[in-house]
Amino acid sequence: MDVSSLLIPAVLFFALGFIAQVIRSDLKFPPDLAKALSIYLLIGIGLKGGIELSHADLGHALNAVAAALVLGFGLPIAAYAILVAGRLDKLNASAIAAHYGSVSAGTFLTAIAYLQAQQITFESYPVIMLALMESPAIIVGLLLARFSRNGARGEDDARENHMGELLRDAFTNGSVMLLFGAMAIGLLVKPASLATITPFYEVLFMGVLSLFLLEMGMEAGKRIGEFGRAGAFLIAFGVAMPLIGAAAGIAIGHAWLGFGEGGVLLVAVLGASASYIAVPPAMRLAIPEANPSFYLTLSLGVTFPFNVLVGIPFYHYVIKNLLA
Amino acid sequence: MDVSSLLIPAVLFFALGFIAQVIRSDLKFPPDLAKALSIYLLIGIGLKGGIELSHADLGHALNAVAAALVLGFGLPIAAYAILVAGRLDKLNASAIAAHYGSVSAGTFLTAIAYLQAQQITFESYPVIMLALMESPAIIVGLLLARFSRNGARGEDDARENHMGELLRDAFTNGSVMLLFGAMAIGLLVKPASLATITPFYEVLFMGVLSLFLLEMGMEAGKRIGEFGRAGAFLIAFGVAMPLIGAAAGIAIGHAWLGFGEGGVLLVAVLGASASYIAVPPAMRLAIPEANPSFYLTLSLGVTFPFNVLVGIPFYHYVIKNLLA
Amino acid sequence: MDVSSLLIPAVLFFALGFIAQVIRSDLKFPPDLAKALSIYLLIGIGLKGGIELSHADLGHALNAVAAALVLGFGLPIAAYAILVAGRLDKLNASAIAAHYGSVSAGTFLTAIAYLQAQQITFESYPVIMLALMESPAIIVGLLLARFSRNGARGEDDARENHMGELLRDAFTNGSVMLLFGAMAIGLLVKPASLATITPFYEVLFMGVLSLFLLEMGMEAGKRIGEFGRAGAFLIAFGVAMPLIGAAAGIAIGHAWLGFGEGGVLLVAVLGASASYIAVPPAMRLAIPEANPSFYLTLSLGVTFPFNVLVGIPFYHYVIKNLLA
Amino acid sequence: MIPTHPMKLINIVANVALEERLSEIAEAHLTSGYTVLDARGAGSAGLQTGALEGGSNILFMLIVPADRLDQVLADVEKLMKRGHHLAVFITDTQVLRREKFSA
Amino acid sequence: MIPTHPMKLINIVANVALEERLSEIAEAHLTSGYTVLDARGAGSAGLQTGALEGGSNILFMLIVPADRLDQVLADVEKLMKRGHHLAVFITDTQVLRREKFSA
Amino acid sequence: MIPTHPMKLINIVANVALEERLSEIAEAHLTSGYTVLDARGAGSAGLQTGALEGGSNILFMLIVPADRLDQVLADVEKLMKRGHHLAVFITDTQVLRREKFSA
Ligand SMILES: Nc1ncnc2c1ncn2[C@@H]1O[C@H](COP(=O)(O)O)[C@@H](O)[C@H]1O
Ligand SMILES: Nc1ncnc2c1ncn2[C@@H]1O[C@H](COP(=O)(O)O)[C@@H](O)[C@H]1O
Ligand SMILES: Nc1ncnc2c1ncn2[C@@H]1O[C@H](COP(=O)(O)O)[C@@H](O)[C@H]1O
Ligand code: NA
Ligand code: NA
Ligand code: NA
Repeated sequence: MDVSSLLIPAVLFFALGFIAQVIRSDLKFPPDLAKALSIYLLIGIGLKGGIELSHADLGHALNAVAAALVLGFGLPIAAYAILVAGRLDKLNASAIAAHYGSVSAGTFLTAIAYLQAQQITFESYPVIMLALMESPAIIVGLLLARFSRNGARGEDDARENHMGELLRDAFTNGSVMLLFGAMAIGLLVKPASLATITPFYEVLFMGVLSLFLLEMGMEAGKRIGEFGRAGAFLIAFGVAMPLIGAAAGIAIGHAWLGFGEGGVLLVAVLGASASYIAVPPAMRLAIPEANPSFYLTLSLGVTFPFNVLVGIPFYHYVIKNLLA
Repeated sequence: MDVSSLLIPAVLFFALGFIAQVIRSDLKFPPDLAKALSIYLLIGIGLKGGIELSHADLGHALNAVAAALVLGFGLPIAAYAILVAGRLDKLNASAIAAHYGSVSAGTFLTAIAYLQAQQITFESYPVIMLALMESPAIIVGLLLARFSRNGARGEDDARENHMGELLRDAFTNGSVMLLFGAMAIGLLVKPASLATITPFYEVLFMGVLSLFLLEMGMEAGKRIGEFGRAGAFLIAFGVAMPLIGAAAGIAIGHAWLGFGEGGVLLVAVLGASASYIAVPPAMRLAIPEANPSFYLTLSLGVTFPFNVLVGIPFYHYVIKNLLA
Repeated sequence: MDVSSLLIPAVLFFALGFIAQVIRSDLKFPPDLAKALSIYLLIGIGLKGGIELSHADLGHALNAVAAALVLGFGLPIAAYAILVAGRLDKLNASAIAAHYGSVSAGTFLTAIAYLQAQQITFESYPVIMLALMESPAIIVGLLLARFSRNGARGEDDARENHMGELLRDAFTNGSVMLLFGAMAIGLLVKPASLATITPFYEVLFMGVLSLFLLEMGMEAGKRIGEFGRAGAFLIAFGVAMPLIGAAAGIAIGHAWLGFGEGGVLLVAVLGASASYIAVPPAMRLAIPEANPSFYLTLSLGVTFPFNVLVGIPFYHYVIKNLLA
Repeated sequence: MIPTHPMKLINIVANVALEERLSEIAEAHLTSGYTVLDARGAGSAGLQTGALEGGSNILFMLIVPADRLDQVLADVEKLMKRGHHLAVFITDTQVLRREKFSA
Repeated sequence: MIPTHPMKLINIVANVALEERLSEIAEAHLTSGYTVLDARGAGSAGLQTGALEGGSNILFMLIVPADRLDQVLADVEKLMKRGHHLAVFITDTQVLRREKFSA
Repeated sequence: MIPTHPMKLINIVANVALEERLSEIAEAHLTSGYTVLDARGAGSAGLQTGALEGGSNILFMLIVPADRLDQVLADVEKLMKRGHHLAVFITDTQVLRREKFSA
């Protein structure tokens, strides 16, 4: 594990934001800036995915889709089982589980920057997998919660009780719309026409990411104050679960999808990371009984910094040894 | 009419935003992002206009200016006549009319993207015309309203009653300032110096436009809920008026200005589109008695999607047949 | 003094914003846009400084650092002496003094754009000096205020009374974090890796600056209404102090640092300009007794427009004669 | 003297994801309108910095005639019973132009 | 006990284009200041999403001593009479430091 | 009828640099939370346009049981005594779910 591999803008800007928060700097970001940057990044990822898909091999692509669904449905169930075994109430367990089935775009893109800095090539399918993994995670969360509530709630008029409504929410989630919409546009538009918007969405991409990570570093740092509320078990889960997810990702990326070093790392990160953009608002509506403080503290305050600062180089180290 | 010509980023991002709203996705944009993007786009158009003007032929330019004034003063009067004939009260008619004399920069830029995707060249004068068409429309709106009020209001102390004050407002309107200010800068600054800001205002332009149109698609979609309030006559007007404006634009662009296929389409769009950035705030102050729900629903919720999704290819089809 | 040298985008966009305000245009900027742009600019300057530092000559760099500290500690003391001599109360004098020891990034970058437009080369050390000059100015302000209060305040529990806490604030100031953090990143990251974010932070830089200056022009214009409150002595100080600062900067840049025409102008601007981003929030906390209206009116409403519109070409004229 | 009329101002601090649900309540009760402000804060649901949608609050304001207060609050209560984290506080207020708010 | 003093808080929800007009009213009545917040909402003037200036609200807040309330409201009424879409509501409030607001 | 309970709503308009100090006061008094809104305005400290941090306001809102009002205000007073420019106004309010705010 070569620490110098972390000296890339993405990681360092994240660290800068995190440190600024920890030393209680008065550095402030306009709240809407983070939202604007994340909209930009999701569209950029979607376009990239669409372009990749347009010249992808169909068999490989379907394989990747299947793998994404296995991860997206499987990981939240594993997370739920662990959390309930640790005596967390079922509704909080359901909501947290959904976050771990989904992906952190910020972590994923950091992994891409990490690979690029070391000039390691990678397969493009993981970008497509990322877009696919939001909805299953949300659906599993909903099903687990519904199962947990177990008819306890009598008011049938509540939207939250209509399964159709909830599934609709999983597919019309704002982030899902941006990812799939942009993917469709990347797929449909002719390259020459797409080239008019390329300078905006591709050339600036890593720079915008650095600014986004600076802000997310601050957000992560702010959550440290909430560790006490979450408790030792949950904090431990926030470190253990990415390891489990990464292991699943490595297994699938290597044994099933047959990717190289770079591609396997990206699948590992799909497994290891937890959503903090798409899934929290979905859980706010679908599982209002769960405490947002728990799932935001875990995904943003524990798992995100762990993956960016420790996880990525560690998973890479494991993968290199595995492939050697 | 070739539908595939609509498969360009500008149109598809608009459609994505519109669809997201129609299927009630929870996709959200920070409200200030739209404002920031529109400031950027207005400056970008202004700079472009100034650069074009700096190597424009004086005779042609004056001709274009005259044509812009004819459209800018003529169309609102036509719109007013139709609206009043349809029994709309005169103050609402005045306010709506002003919107149709002005131009939607989003629609105009979509038309440019549409032409570029088909590699159709176009004259640069319409960009200059666009900047000129804001003020006349606002002035006509004010005059019509003053005429409608007909001394009904006694309080002479009200700013709204001082014609000088109102004319000042028409020329110091924020969007007018940005367009003209940037145009002057594009005209005054030497090319080498201008080149320092070119990457920001030109290279990113179409990408920023795509993001802006995504958001405007959502805004348009949100207005559908207000169709009932506006009523069938006004909605019909929102589709009919762009056809009249386009016809006027085609006539002027072809017969008077002698433009080619691309230039005529752009003049058609100048005529067909209705402002939703510059004119609404001006009408808020100048004709407070008019209902903003009417003019925003029409310009943003009816005419804008109509032009982007149907109007542009349709006007193009007509122009091609005309020139053939 | 050649007026045509002012026909550059930076100056003209500033003037446009200023004029829009003076003629009471309703042009509005989303408040958070200015904050976002200033974050971007501070990071961009920091990165540039770090890159320059990475291939700087150590001796020269240390010299520049020493010069920055002399300016940063010396100018606020001079400003304080003048203000107190003019009968301003000591706490307001301390707060204003801190602003003049620090630098206006907007003015500094305008000077760079001014030099580039005339193809005048300049040394890169002033960029490093800029980052260094925030903290000393804040510290001097704190010390002067502490000295002025002279134990008058009895509540020892107040944070504002703990010197350690206040020094910490001077170094964890948000702008200082961004400048130094980005500088460290520019220094640490390998060029190839840095190149992934270069299009965002360098190619767009001057364009973003133009937008920022447009907004700052508006902000400056809005402060004219507060001139009366500040009074004639302070307004005069706002014009005189930059002349003193520029003289100090010219002396240091020329006689001590031995820079050429361009470098001396930049050091002059370091001396002449007053902070309106980093220092005001610091003074809000550290010297709450001072009136923010005074220091914002002076730094933003008087000294900033003076430097951008008159000072830069004037200092340049003086320097050219001096070097001739 | 300018006449003013007593009404109730309902304030609700909630996550931004609930904005649509709250405006639907306003519409269901035919209020004359509603007002929404972006907010941040902290509470039992943790820190709401406003940077991410999952951690962003709104302040939803609704003016209603006193006799309709209870019906509106009943719907707000339903949201709270389902587990949503809301801070709800009601203030007496006086409006200009009664007809505007009691249509 | 910290002393507090009764005052009136005037709240006005209006389109952002009216911000200057409202702050001029505050200045004309020599109030100690005013506070403005960006808002969105819906009302008789339709949906105000906040994305475009023509569809953006502000919440304008003005604290005045009770004896000056009527004069200020008279000016606000003038705006309404001219047709502007405003929602105006006044709340009793208690301020710290009376002199700050009644200068 | 939905039961509501009387509480005090403390509103503080201050420069954004004071946000941390104010939230520390809320935490020190173990309030159930606090709400912050970005604001602009004008007052004795001059024009606060919101564009620069040094000229940006917040509206800090804090709901407390009446019997804790004075202790909280005492801490706010301390800030004012040190010279900070604050506009503080307190309003009577009625909350849903008393236990939420008096924990
Ligand atoms: N005592 C309080 N004063 C003001 N706002 C509060 C208070 N308690 C909670 N809030 C707000 O209500 C939101 C939801 O509260 P909670 O349900 O406790 O998480 C918080 O994020 C705060 O913005
Ligand atoms: N009942 C209400 N409660 C809260 N805000 C309202 C209410 N009615 C109107 N408003 C606000 O006042 C603005 C102007 O109202 P209107 O003049 O009815 O369009 C609306 O956009 C809303 O933000
Ligand atoms: N009479 C008032 N009504 C509403 N807000 C006020 C009033 N006076 C002051 N403020 C607000 O409080 C902030 C601080 O006030 P000041 O300490 O006077 O500068 C100002 O920037 C305003 O936003
Ligand atoms: Na995952
Ligand atoms: Na038109
Ligand atoms: Na200086």
